Amino acid sequence: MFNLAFKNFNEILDMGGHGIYVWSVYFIGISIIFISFLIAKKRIKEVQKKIILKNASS
Amino acid sequence: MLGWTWGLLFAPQDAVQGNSYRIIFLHVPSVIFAELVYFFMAICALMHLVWRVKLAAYLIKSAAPIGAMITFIGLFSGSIWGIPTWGTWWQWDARITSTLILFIMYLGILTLHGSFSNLEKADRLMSILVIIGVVNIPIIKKSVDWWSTLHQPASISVSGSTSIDPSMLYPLFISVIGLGFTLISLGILSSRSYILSREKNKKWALKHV
Amino acid sequence: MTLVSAQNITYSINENKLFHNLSFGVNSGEGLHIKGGNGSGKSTLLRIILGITTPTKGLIKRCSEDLKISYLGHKNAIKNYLTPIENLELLFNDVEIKIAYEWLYKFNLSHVQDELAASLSFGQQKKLALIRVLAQSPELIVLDEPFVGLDQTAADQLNHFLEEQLSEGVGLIFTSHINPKISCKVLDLEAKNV
Amino acid sequence: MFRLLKTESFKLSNKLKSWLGPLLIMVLVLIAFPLSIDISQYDLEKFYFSIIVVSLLMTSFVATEGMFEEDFEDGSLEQEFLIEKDFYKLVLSKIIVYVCLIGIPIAFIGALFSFANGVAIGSFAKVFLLLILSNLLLFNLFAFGNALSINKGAMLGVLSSLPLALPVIILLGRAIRSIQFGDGFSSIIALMFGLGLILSAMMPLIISAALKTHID
Repeated sequence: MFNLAFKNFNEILDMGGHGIYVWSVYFIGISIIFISFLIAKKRIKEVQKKIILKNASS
Repeated sequence: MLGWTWGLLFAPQDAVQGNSYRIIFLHVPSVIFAELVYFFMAICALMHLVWRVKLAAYLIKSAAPIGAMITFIGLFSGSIWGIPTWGTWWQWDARITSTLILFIMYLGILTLHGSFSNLEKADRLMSILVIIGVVNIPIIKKSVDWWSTLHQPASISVSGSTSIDPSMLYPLFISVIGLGFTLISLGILSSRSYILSREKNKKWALKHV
Repeated sequence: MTLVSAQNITYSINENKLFHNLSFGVNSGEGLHIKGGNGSGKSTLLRIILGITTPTKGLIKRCSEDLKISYLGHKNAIKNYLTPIENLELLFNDVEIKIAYEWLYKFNLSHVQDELAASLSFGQQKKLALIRVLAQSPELIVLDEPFVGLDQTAADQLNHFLEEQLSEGVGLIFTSHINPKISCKVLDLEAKNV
Repeated sequence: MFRLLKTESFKLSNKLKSWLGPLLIMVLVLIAFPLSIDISQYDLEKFYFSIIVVSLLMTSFVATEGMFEEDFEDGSLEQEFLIEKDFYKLVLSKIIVYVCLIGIPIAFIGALFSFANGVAIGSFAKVFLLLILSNLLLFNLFAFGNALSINKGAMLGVLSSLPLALPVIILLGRAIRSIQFGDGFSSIIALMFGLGLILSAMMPLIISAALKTHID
């Protein structure tokens, strides 16, 4: 069950001709998730900056 | 937590037989969560309207983009999957149509909330829309089923193409859980920023900088 | 008799406090003038008294549930595509409309009564809206900036009519940035705010 | 209630643009469509119904636009709130008036055109009934969309509530097939009638909550 399904690295990339589809889906899907993580983190930083500025000025 | 969930997501890929079916490990979990996120939002909307819980509205607002994102991934991976297996990237099948409608609803909720300057009004109207929307989803699912049986009785069912073999089922199961944790952590992150930005005038906000 | 009383009204919008712990009351035959600069929340306070806006904290008490209130806000609720007469007919039945006609005459609007409301000037539209308010024979009149847009004669007329109403035992709450000639209590929002 | 019905029908009948516009659009689309394709090449009768369905969607979209917007802009909503304390009656009478003054003529036009394009004369009444019912459903839903975003114009709210209208369209498509093939029509009509009743009772509640939030 935990054996690798493919013999070598090229086969993993190719996947019997379907490699393009599989890897592009995973690449795009995972990068979307990753980017949304980055955006969320950036938002937190922006809000924190705003709060600090507000409290500094008042 | 992050690294752990990512590890879970990647690991099952190697352990499985099959070629383009590998998309299933991204496709199925994302479609499952596309709906779960909506139900979560609906519960929050109910809480907001009935008990006036402010936090519930904040959660809806921060969950909606995530829902839209995951629905988009589901649709997108499904359509790419369709190219090698069905020969077409889009089909007016019952499930696809209803998922597309779900995606449109997420976008609608977001635009509606974005169009108000008074945020409390925006919260309340958004909750109303979310609740009406949750009534709509089962109706859409059913009516699309009736409709598509008329148009294309031999349409390919997405679930039917999966043979339930343990070597595929376990990784699928794990990847569902993995994506779940990923989304929860993403949700926590984005709701944290949103709550902070809404409550930035309160004194406690300063402590969390 | 106290028509409306407010107890500890606090209102905040997007977490910004507009006013804090306001308390006042209006008896029948009594006027209340709400003063304050731009953005001090005069209109919002009126809408809270009317029950349109819900205050963040506090209570509005009315003497009875079906207290007859007539209100004129920034928006004058006049349909542009109808004539003044038709506008009044939308609201009143056959008996009340006669009173409204008298008001049309008193406010010097009879000569335009069959033109479309869109062709009336701002002041004339304001007068028409005021007629709607006055002809409802209310127990409490709530006006938001009633003197804006009226010429001197019309403003004097309005002063006179409002005093008449007050002497008949009608309550009056209004906002204005100029001091009117009506004798009444004054609530200064900015003074209270500080 | 009677006062509101009278007021609303008086207002609508005085707004030429609001009730004549949708009717003209309906007629225009139904005429323009056969002109724009090569009839000899396609079998128009087969899909003329779907044109009717789409133009029905469009016209109810146009007809309900500004349903509450005008009253919101000029402050009539606030006045109404002071009199009635909620908007249930107002919304209900508005929908009734709109269905009577715009919905029924539109349904009549649609039925007329469908029967001019190859539907048996016997099913004229069926089509008419069907279109009235779907108009009732669509007006309810679009009224909700309108109420969601009266401060920003009807467009946005209706767009965000557009998915709500899709089951109606799907149901309508199915009913039309059943007219063509002649089976199961009465059950669909019954379903639509039931849905129409439920929606007409529930929607004003929801809409009045939305309107209340807006004037708040």
